[in-house]
Amino acid sequence: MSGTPIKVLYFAQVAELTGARQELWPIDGPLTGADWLAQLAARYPQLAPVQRLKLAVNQYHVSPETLIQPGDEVAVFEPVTGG
Amino acid sequence: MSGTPIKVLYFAQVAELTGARQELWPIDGPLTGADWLAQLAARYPQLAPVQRLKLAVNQYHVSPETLIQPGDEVAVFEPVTGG
Amino acid sequence: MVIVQETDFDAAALTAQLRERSAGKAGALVSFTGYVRDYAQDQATHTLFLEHYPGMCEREIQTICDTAQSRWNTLEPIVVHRYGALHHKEQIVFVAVASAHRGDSFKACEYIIDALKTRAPFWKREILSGGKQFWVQQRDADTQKTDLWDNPPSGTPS
Amino acid sequence: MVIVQETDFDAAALTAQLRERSAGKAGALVSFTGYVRDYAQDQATHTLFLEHYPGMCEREIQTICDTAQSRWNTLEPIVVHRYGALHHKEQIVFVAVASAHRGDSFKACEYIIDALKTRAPFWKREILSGGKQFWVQQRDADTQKTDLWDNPPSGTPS
Repeated sequence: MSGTPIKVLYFAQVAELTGARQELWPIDGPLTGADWLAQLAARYPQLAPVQRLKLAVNQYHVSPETLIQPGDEVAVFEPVTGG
Repeated sequence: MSGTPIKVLYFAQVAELTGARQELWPIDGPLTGADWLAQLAARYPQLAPVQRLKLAVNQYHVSPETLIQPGDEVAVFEPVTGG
Repeated sequence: MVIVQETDFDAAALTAQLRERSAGKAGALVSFTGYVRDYAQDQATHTLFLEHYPGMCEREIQTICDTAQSRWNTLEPIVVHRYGALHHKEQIVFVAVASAHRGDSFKACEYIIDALKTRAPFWKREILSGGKQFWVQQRDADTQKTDLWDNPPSGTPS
Repeated sequence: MVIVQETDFDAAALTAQLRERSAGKAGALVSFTGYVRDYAQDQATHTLFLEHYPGMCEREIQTICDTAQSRWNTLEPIVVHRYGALHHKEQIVFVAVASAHRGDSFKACEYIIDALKTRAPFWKREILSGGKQFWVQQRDADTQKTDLWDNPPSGTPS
Protein backbone atom coordinates (compact mmCIF):
# COMPACT_ATOMS: atom_id res chain seq x y z
CA MET A 1 0.00 0.00 0.00
CA SER A 2 2.84 2.46 0.64
CA GLY A 3 3.97 4.80 -2.17
CA THR A 4 7.34 5.76 -3.56
CA PRO A 5 9.81 5.95 -0.69
CA ILE A 6 11.99 8.90 0.27
CA LYS A 7 15.71 8.37 0.72
CA VAL A 8 16.69 9.37 4.25
CA LEU A 9 20.25 10.29 5.21
CA TYR A 10 21.44 10.52 8.82
CA PHE A 11 24.54 12.47 9.82
CA ALA A 12 26.85 12.76 12.80
CA GLN A 13 25.15 12.24 16.18
CA VAL A 14 21.83 11.46 14.51
CA ALA A 15 23.46 8.61 12.58
CA GLU A 16 25.01 7.30 15.78
CA LEU A 17 21.66 7.29 17.58
CA THR A 18 19.66 5.69 14.76
CA GLY A 19 22.44 3.22 14.06
CA ALA A 20 21.94 3.87 10.33
CA ARG A 21 23.47 6.21 7.79
CA GLN A 22 20.67 5.90 5.24
CA GLU A 23 17.45 4.07 4.60
CA LEU A 24 14.45 4.09 2.29
CA TRP A 25 11.27 5.32 3.97
CA PRO A 26 7.91 4.78 2.27
CA ILE A 27 5.45 7.69 2.41
CA ASP A 28 1.84 7.75 1.16
CA GLY A 29 2.14 11.15 -0.44
CA PRO A 30 3.46 14.66 0.22
CA LEU A 31 3.80 15.57 3.90
CA THR A 32 5.41 18.42 5.80
CA GLY A 33 8.85 18.14 7.34
CA ALA A 34 7.23 18.52 10.77
CA ASP A 35 4.87 15.60 10.12
CA TRP A 36 7.70 13.44 8.90
CA LEU A 37 9.85 14.38 11.93
CA ALA A 38 6.98 13.10 14.10
CA GLN A 39 7.17 9.72 12.29
CA LEU A 40 10.95 9.75 12.79
CA ALA A 41 10.58 10.43 16.53
CA ALA A 42 8.11 7.52 16.80
CA ARG A 43 10.48 5.10 15.10
CA TYR A 44 13.62 6.31 16.92
CA PRO A 45 12.72 7.35 20.47
CA GLN A 46 16.45 7.47 21.18
CA LEU A 47 16.52 10.79 19.21
CA ALA A 48 14.46 12.49 21.94
CA PRO A 49 17.46 13.99 23.77
CA VAL A 50 18.62 15.78 20.60
CA GLN A 51 17.49 19.37 21.07
CA ARG A 52 17.52 20.63 17.50
CA LEU A 53 16.96 18.49 14.42
CA LYS A 54 17.44 20.15 11.04
CA LEU A 55 16.21 18.97 7.66
CA ALA A 56 17.57 19.25 4.16
CA VAL A 57 15.48 18.19 1.17
CA ASN A 58 17.32 17.39 -2.05
CA GLN A 59 20.41 19.03 -0.54
CA TYR A 60 18.76 22.35 0.41
CA HIS A 61 18.10 23.48 3.96
CA VAL A 62 14.34 23.61 4.56
CA SER A 63 11.99 24.66 7.34
CA PRO A 64 9.57 22.20 8.99
CA GLU A 65 6.70 23.64 6.91
CA THR A 66 8.30 22.47 3.65
CA LEU A 67 6.53 19.66 1.84
CA ILE A 68 8.44 16.42 1.35
CA GLN A 69 7.53 14.63 -1.87
CA PRO A 70 7.85 10.92 -2.66
CA GLY A 71 11.30 10.27 -4.14
CA ASP A 72 12.96 13.16 -2.29
CA GLU A 73 16.34 12.87 -0.60
CA VAL A 74 15.79 13.94 3.01
CA ALA A 75 18.71 14.53 5.35
CA VAL A 76 18.39 14.83 9.14
CA PHE A 77 21.09 16.37 11.30
CA GLU A 78 21.96 18.64 14.19
CA PRO A 79 22.94 22.27 13.43
CA VAL A 80 26.14 22.29 11.37
CA THR A 81 29.54 23.01 12.92
CA GLY A 82 32.03 23.31 10.05
CA GLY A 83 34.51 26.07 9.33
CA MET B 1 73.26 84.75 16.48
CA SER B 2 71.11 81.71 15.50
CA GLY B 3 70.66 78.86 17.99
CA THR B 4 70.91 75.11 17.70
CA PRO B 5 69.52 74.07 14.33
CA ILE B 6 66.76 71.60 13.65
CA LYS B 7 67.38 68.79 11.20
CA VAL B 8 64.82 69.00 8.41
CA LEU B 9 63.92 66.00 6.23
CA TYR B 10 61.99 66.29 2.95
CA PHE B 11 60.14 63.38 1.41
CA ALA B 12 58.62 62.49 -1.94
CA GLN B 13 57.16 65.45 -3.86
CA VAL B 14 58.33 67.89 -1.21
CA ALA B 15 61.93 66.71 -1.70
CA GLU B 16 61.56 67.09 -5.47
CA LEU B 17 60.31 70.65 -5.12
CA THR B 18 62.90 71.80 -2.58
CA GLY B 19 65.67 70.00 -4.43
CA ALA B 20 66.96 68.73 -1.09
CA ARG B 21 66.41 65.63 1.01
CA GLN B 22 67.68 67.13 4.25
CA GLU B 23 69.25 70.25 5.65
CA LEU B 24 70.09 71.91 8.97
CA TRP B 25 67.84 74.86 9.77
CA PRO B 26 68.80 77.25 12.59
CA ILE B 27 65.99 78.41 14.89
CA ASP B 28 66.20 80.96 17.68
CA GLY B 29 64.16 78.89 20.10
CA PRO B 30 60.94 76.88 20.30
CA LEU B 31 58.34 77.74 17.70
CA THR B 32 55.11 76.15 16.54
CA GLY B 33 54.92 73.92 13.51
CA ALA B 34 52.69 76.52 11.85
CA ASP B 35 55.26 79.28 12.39
CA TRP B 36 58.03 77.10 11.02
CA LEU B 37 55.90 76.13 8.00
CA ALA B 38 55.59 79.87 7.28
CA GLN B 39 59.38 80.14 7.24
CA LEU B 40 59.52 77.11 4.94
CA ALA B 41 56.99 78.65 2.55
CA ALA B 42 59.06 81.83 2.44
CA ARG B 43 62.26 80.00 1.59
CA TYR B 44 60.65 77.61 -0.92
CA PRO B 45 57.84 79.43 -2.78
CA GLN B 46 57.78 76.46 -5.16
CA LEU B 47 55.95 74.52 -2.40
CA ALA B 48 52.91 76.80 -2.78
CA PRO B 49 50.99 74.42 -5.12
CA VAL B 50 51.21 71.58 -2.55
CA GLN B 51 47.80 71.52 -0.92
CA ARG B 52 48.53 69.67 2.30
CA LEU B 53 51.88 69.66 4.10
CA LYS B 54 52.22 67.35 7.09
CA LEU B 55 54.84 67.46 9.84
CA ALA B 56 56.52 64.82 11.94
CA VAL B 57 58.74 65.80 14.87
CA ASN B 58 61.24 63.23 16.09
CA GLN B 59 59.39 60.62 14.01
CA TYR B 60 55.92 61.28 15.44
CA HIS B 61 53.07 62.86 13.50
CA VAL B 62 52.26 66.27 14.98
CA SER B 63 49.68 68.98 14.48
CA PRO B 64 50.68 72.56 13.47
CA GLU B 65 50.23 73.73 17.09
CA THR B 66 53.04 71.48 18.32
CA LEU B 67 56.21 73.24 19.48
CA ILE B 68 59.40 72.51 17.60
CA GLN B 69 62.50 72.61 19.83
CA PRO B 70 66.11 73.28 18.81
CA GLY B 71 67.76 69.97 17.93
CA ASP B 72 64.52 68.31 16.80
CA GLU B 73 64.26 66.18 13.67
CA VAL B 74 61.47 67.72 11.62
CA ALA B 75 60.05 65.93 8.58
CA VAL B 76 57.84 67.59 5.96
CA PHE B 77 55.70 65.61 3.55
CA GLU B 78 52.39 65.23 1.81
CA PRO B 79 49.78 62.87 3.32
CA VAL B 80 51.14 59.32 3.27
CA THR B 81 50.09 56.79 0.64
CA GLY B 82 51.55 53.44 1.70
CA GLY B 83 49.85 50.10 2.10
CA MET C 1 36.31 27.69 -6.92
CA VAL C 2 34.99 25.40 -4.21
CA ILE C 3 36.83 22.25 -3.16
CA VAL C 4 35.85 19.78 -0.43
CA GLN C 5 38.54 17.20 0.13
CA GLU C 6 40.07 14.90 2.73
CA THR C 7 43.73 15.70 2.01
CA ASP C 8 45.58 18.80 3.15
CA PHE C 9 45.76 21.84 0.85
CA ASP C 10 48.55 24.24 -0.12
CA ALA C 11 47.32 27.70 0.90
CA ALA C 12 50.35 29.36 -0.73
CA ALA C 13 49.68 27.71 -4.10
CA LEU C 14 46.00 28.61 -3.94
CA THR C 15 46.88 32.21 -3.10
CA ALA C 16 49.33 32.34 -6.00
CA GLN C 17 46.62 31.00 -8.30
CA LEU C 18 44.21 33.73 -7.22
CA ARG C 19 46.89 36.41 -7.71
CA GLU C 20 47.64 35.06 -11.17
CA ARG C 21 43.97 35.08 -12.07
CA SER C 22 43.59 38.67 -10.85
CA ALA C 23 46.33 39.88 -13.23
CA GLY C 24 46.72 43.62 -12.64
CA LYS C 25 43.04 44.12 -11.78
CA ALA C 26 43.17 43.34 -8.06
CA GLY C 27 45.44 44.95 -5.51
CA ALA C 28 44.04 43.36 -2.36
CA LEU C 29 43.89 39.75 -1.26
CA VAL C 30 42.39 38.64 2.04
CA SER C 31 42.57 35.06 3.19
CA PHE C 32 41.23 33.20 6.17
CA THR C 33 42.65 29.91 7.39
CA GLY C 34 40.94 27.92 10.09
CA TYR C 35 42.98 25.22 11.78
CA VAL C 36 42.63 22.77 14.63
CA ARG C 37 43.13 24.35 18.01
CA ASP C 38 42.65 23.01 21.51
CA TYR C 39 38.99 22.72 22.40
CA ALA C 40 39.58 24.70 25.56
CA GLN C 41 42.52 25.98 27.52
CA ASP C 42 42.51 22.91 29.77
CA GLN C 43 41.22 20.44 27.16
CA ALA C 44 43.83 19.68 24.52
CA THR C 45 42.44 18.40 21.24
CA HIS C 46 44.01 15.24 19.89
CA THR C 47 41.92 14.80 16.74
CA LEU C 48 39.07 16.69 15.19
CA PHE C 49 36.87 14.45 13.07
CA LEU C 50 34.81 16.20 10.39
CA GLU C 51 31.81 14.46 8.92
CA HIS C 52 30.19 16.02 5.86
CA TYR C 53 27.33 15.71 3.39
CA PRO C 54 28.99 15.25 -0.01
CA GLY C 55 27.38 17.26 -2.77
CA MET C 56 25.35 19.52 -0.51
CA CYS C 57 28.57 20.92 0.99
CA GLU C 58 29.90 21.99 -2.38
CA ARG C 59 26.56 23.40 -3.52
CA GLU C 60 25.93 25.32 -0.31
CA ILE C 61 29.42 26.87 -0.30
CA GLN C 62 29.11 27.78 -3.98
CA THR C 63 25.85 29.59 -3.24
CA ILE C 64 27.56 31.49 -0.42
CA CYS C 65 30.40 32.50 -2.78
CA ASP C 66 27.92 33.62 -5.45
CA THR C 67 26.12 35.76 -2.88
CA ALA C 68 29.43 37.30 -1.76
CA GLN C 69 30.32 38.15 -5.38
CA SER C 70 26.92 39.73 -5.94
CA ARG C 71 27.25 41.89 -2.81
CA TRP C 72 30.86 43.03 -3.14
CA ASN C 73 33.12 43.77 -6.06
CA THR C 74 35.49 40.79 -5.98
CA LEU C 75 36.94 38.13 -8.20
CA GLU C 76 35.61 34.58 -7.84
CA PRO C 77 36.62 33.43 -4.32
CA ILE C 78 38.53 30.26 -3.50
CA VAL C 79 37.20 28.03 -0.72
CA VAL C 80 38.71 24.72 0.36
CA HIS C 81 37.24 22.70 3.23
CA ARG C 82 38.56 19.41 4.51
CA TYR C 83 36.77 16.46 6.08
CA GLY C 84 37.90 13.32 7.91
CA ALA C 85 40.34 13.02 10.79
CA LEU C 86 42.37 16.20 11.33
CA HIS C 87 45.10 16.44 13.89
CA HIS C 88 46.20 19.21 16.18
CA LYS C 89 47.31 22.36 14.27
CA GLU C 90 46.26 20.98 10.86
CA GLN C 91 44.41 23.22 8.42
CA ILE C 92 40.62 22.79 8.21
CA VAL C 93 39.35 25.50 5.91
CA PHE C 94 40.72 28.20 3.61
CA VAL C 95 38.92 31.19 2.09
CA ALA C 96 40.65 33.66 -0.21
CA VAL C 97 39.16 36.70 -1.93
CA ALA C 98 40.81 39.26 -4.21
CA SER C 99 39.47 42.67 -5.20
CA ALA C 100 40.57 46.05 -6.47
CA HIS C 101 39.79 47.71 -3.12
CA ARG C 102 40.58 46.02 0.17
CA GLY C 103 37.24 46.64 1.88
CA ASP C 104 35.44 44.34 -0.56
CA SER C 105 37.86 41.48 0.09
CA PHE C 106 37.65 41.82 3.88
CA LYS C 107 33.85 41.85 3.88
CA ALA C 108 33.42 39.04 1.34
CA CYS C 109 35.97 36.81 3.08
CA GLU C 110 34.41 37.24 6.52
CA TYR C 111 30.90 36.82 5.13
CA ILE C 112 31.87 33.56 3.43
CA ILE C 113 33.35 31.96 6.54
CA ASP C 114 30.50 33.23 8.75
CA ALA C 115 27.85 31.87 6.38
CA LEU C 116 29.74 28.61 5.85
CA LYS C 117 29.79 27.98 9.61
CA THR C 118 26.02 28.11 9.83
CA ARG C 119 25.05 26.59 6.48
CA ALA C 120 27.64 24.17 5.06
CA PRO C 121 26.77 20.64 6.23
CA PHE C 122 29.85 19.66 8.25
CA TRP C 123 29.84 18.30 11.79
CA LYS C 124 32.83 18.29 14.12
CA ARG C 125 33.60 15.55 16.59
CA GLU C 126 36.22 16.44 19.21
CA ILE C 127 38.54 13.71 20.40
CA LEU C 128 40.45 15.17 23.35
CA SER C 129 43.92 14.04 24.29
CA GLY C 130 42.44 12.50 27.46
CA GLY C 131 40.25 10.26 25.28
CA LYS C 132 36.92 12.04 25.83
CA GLN C 133 34.84 12.36 22.64
CA PHE C 134 31.78 14.44 21.76
CA TRP C 135 30.01 16.18 18.89
CA VAL C 136 30.59 19.92 18.89
CA GLN C 137 27.42 21.97 19.34
CA GLN C 138 26.71 25.02 17.17
CA ARG C 139 27.37 28.30 18.97
CA ASP C 140 24.51 30.78 19.09
CA ALA C 141 27.09 33.51 18.44
CA ASP C 142 27.75 31.99 15.00
CA THR C 143 24.09 32.05 13.96
CA GLN C 144 23.71 35.58 15.25
CA LYS C 145 26.79 36.70 13.32
CA THR C 146 25.38 35.31 10.07
CA ASP C 147 22.03 36.98 10.74
CA LEU C 148 23.82 40.31 11.08
CA TRP C 149 25.07 40.09 7.48
CA ASP C 150 21.50 39.77 6.23
CA ASN C 151 19.91 42.21 8.67
CA PRO C 152 22.54 44.80 9.58
CA PRO C 153 21.61 47.15 12.42
CA SER C 154 20.74 50.66 11.26
CA GLY C 155 23.67 53.04 11.13
CA THR C 156 26.21 50.40 10.16
CA PRO C 157 28.55 51.40 7.31
CA SER C 158 28.28 49.01 4.36
CA MET D 1 56.85 41.58 14.23
CA VAL D 2 57.31 44.56 11.93
CA ILE D 3 59.66 44.46 8.94
CA VAL D 4 60.28 47.21 6.39
CA GLN D 5 62.47 45.98 3.57
CA GLU D 6 63.27 46.48 -0.11
CA THR D 7 63.32 42.80 -1.10
CA ASP D 8 60.28 40.63 -1.68
CA PHE D 9 58.86 38.54 1.17
CA ASP D 10 57.60 34.97 1.45
CA ALA D 11 53.99 35.26 2.66
CA ALA D 12 53.71 31.48 3.02
CA ALA D 13 56.78 31.26 5.28
CA LEU D 14 55.53 34.16 7.39
CA THR D 15 52.13 32.54 7.72
CA ALA D 16 53.73 29.26 8.74
CA GLN D 17 55.77 31.11 11.34
CA LEU D 18 52.65 32.67 12.83
CA ARG D 19 50.87 29.31 12.89
CA GLU D 20 53.86 27.74 14.62
CA ARG D 21 53.91 30.52 17.21
CA SER D 22 50.20 30.12 17.86
CA ALA D 23 50.64 26.42 18.77
CA GLY D 24 47.18 25.06 19.61
CA LYS D 25 45.96 28.39 21.01
CA ALA D 26 44.75 30.03 17.80
CA GLY D 27 42.32 28.53 15.34
CA ALA D 28 41.93 31.50 13.00
CA LEU D 29 44.44 33.29 10.82
CA VAL D 30 43.56 36.24 8.61
CA SER D 31 46.05 37.74 6.23
CA PHE D 32 45.99 40.70 3.89
CA THR D 33 48.33 41.07 0.95
CA GLY D 34 48.49 44.27 -1.04
CA TYR D 35 50.13 44.09 -4.43
CA VAL D 36 50.74 46.34 -7.40
CA ARG D 37 47.71 46.73 -9.62
CA ASP D 38 47.04 48.96 -12.59
CA TYR D 39 46.47 52.54 -11.51
CA ALA D 40 43.23 52.61 -13.46
CA GLN D 41 41.43 50.43 -15.95
CA ASP D 42 42.92 52.37 -18.88
CA GLN D 43 46.21 53.29 -17.19
CA ALA D 44 48.47 50.27 -16.80
CA THR D 45 51.09 50.58 -14.10
CA HIS D 46 54.65 49.78 -15.12
CA THR D 47 56.41 50.47 -11.82
CA LEU D 48 55.30 51.64 -8.43
CA PHE D 49 58.06 53.46 -6.56
CA LEU D 50 57.71 53.56 -2.79
CA GLU D 51 59.65 56.13 -0.82
CA HIS D 52 59.72 55.79 2.96
CA TYR D 53 60.95 57.37 6.17
CA PRO D 54 63.24 54.76 7.75
CA GLY D 55 62.75 54.37 11.48
CA MET D 56 59.48 56.24 11.67
CA CYS D 57 57.83 53.61 9.45
CA GLU D 58 58.77 50.77 11.77
CA ARG D 59 57.82 52.71 14.90
CA GLU D 60 54.48 53.87 13.53
CA ILE D 61 53.50 50.37 12.35
CA GLN D 62 54.56 48.88 15.68
CA THR D 63 52.30 51.35 17.49
CA ILE D 64 49.42 50.36 15.22
CA CYS D 65 50.05 46.66 15.97
CA ASP D 66 50.19 47.35 19.71
CA THR D 67 46.87 49.18 19.51
CA ALA D 68 45.32 46.27 17.60
CA GLN D 69 46.51 43.79 20.22
CA SER D 70 45.11 45.94 23.01
CA ARG D 71 41.71 46.17 21.31
CA TRP D 72 41.27 42.57 20.18
CA ASN D 73 42.35 39.23 21.56
CA THR D 74 45.09 38.25 19.11
CA LEU D 75 48.66 37.02 19.01
CA GLU D 76 51.36 39.49 18.02
CA PRO D 77 50.66 40.41 14.36
CA ILE D 78 53.15 40.17 11.51
CA VAL D 79 53.51 43.16 9.18
CA VAL D 80 55.93 43.40 6.27
CA HIS D 81 56.05 46.47 4.03
CA ARG D 82 58.36 46.96 1.07
CA TYR D 83 59.89 50.11 -0.37
CA GLY D 84 61.76 50.93 -3.57
CA ALA D 85 60.80 50.08 -7.15
CA LEU D 86 58.02 47.47 -7.35
CA HIS D 87 56.78 46.08 -10.60
CA HIS D 88 53.35 45.10 -11.80
CA LYS D 89 51.76 42.33 -9.67
CA GLU D 90 54.56 42.36 -7.08
CA GLN D 91 53.71 42.22 -3.39
CA ILE D 92 53.79 45.51 -1.47
CA VAL D 93 52.52 44.77 2.01
CA PHE D 94 51.52 41.80 4.14
CA VAL D 95 49.55 41.75 7.39
CA ALA D 96 48.79 38.52 9.27
CA VAL D 97 46.90 38.09 12.53
CA ALA D 98 46.04 34.91 14.44
CA SER D 99 43.50 34.53 17.22
CA ALA D 100 41.36 31.94 18.99
CA HIS D 101 38.17 33.37 17.47
CA ARG D 102 38.01 34.55 13.88
CA GLY D 103 36.27 37.88 14.51
CA ASP D 104 39.30 39.23 16.39
CA SER D 105 41.66 38.38 13.52
CA PHE D 106 39.42 39.93 10.87
CA LYS D 107 39.00 43.16 12.83
CA ALA D 108 42.65 43.49 13.87
CA CYS D 109 43.94 42.76 10.36
CA GLU D 110 41.64 45.29 8.70
CA TYR D 111 42.36 47.89 11.37
CA ILE D 112 46.12 47.49 10.89
CA ILE D 113 46.05 47.98 7.12
CA ASP D 114 43.55 50.85 7.39
CA ALA D 115 45.64 52.65 10.01
CA LEU D 116 48.89 51.92 8.18
CA LYS D 117 47.52 53.57 5.03
CA THR D 118 46.93 56.84 6.82
CA ARG D 119 49.84 56.87 9.27
CA ALA D 120 52.89 54.91 8.09
CA PRO D 121 55.23 57.31 6.23
CA PHE D 122 55.35 55.79 2.75
CA TRP D 123 54.73 57.66 -0.49
CA LYS D 124 53.84 56.03 -3.80
CA ARG D 125 54.99 57.27 -7.17
CA GLU D 126 53.17 55.77 -10.14
CA ILE D 127 55.14 55.17 -13.32
CA LEU D 128 52.59 54.20 -15.96
CA SER D 129 53.41 51.98 -18.91
CA GLY D 130 52.95 55.01 -21.18
CA GLY D 131 55.75 56.80 -19.31
CA LYS D 132 53.63 59.26 -17.32
CA GLN D 133 54.77 59.67 -13.70
CA PHE D 134 53.13 61.24 -10.64
CA TRP D 135 52.94 61.02 -6.85
CA VAL D 136 49.78 59.28 -5.68
CA GLN D 137 47.48 61.48 -3.59
CA GLN D 138 45.88 60.20 -0.38
CA ARG D 139 42.24 59.24 -0.81
CA ASP D 140 39.75 60.87 1.54
CA ALA D 141 38.02 57.50 1.79
CA ASP D 142 41.13 56.10 3.50
CA THR D 143 41.22 58.78 6.17
CA GLN D 144 37.49 58.44 6.78
CA LYS D 145 37.85 54.66 7.13
CA THR D 146 40.53 55.05 9.79
CA ASP D 147 38.42 57.63 11.63
CA LEU D 148 35.57 55.10 11.77
CA TRP D 149 37.74 52.68 13.80
CA ASP D 150 38.26 55.33 16.45
CA ASN D 151 34.75 56.81 16.35
CA PRO D 152 32.35 54.05 15.33
CA PRO D 153 28.80 55.15 14.55
CA SER D 154 26.30 54.23 17.26
CA GLY D 155 24.65 50.85 16.80
CA THR D 156 27.70 49.21 15.24
CA PRO D 157 28.48 45.74 16.59
CA SER D 158 31.98 45.62 18.08
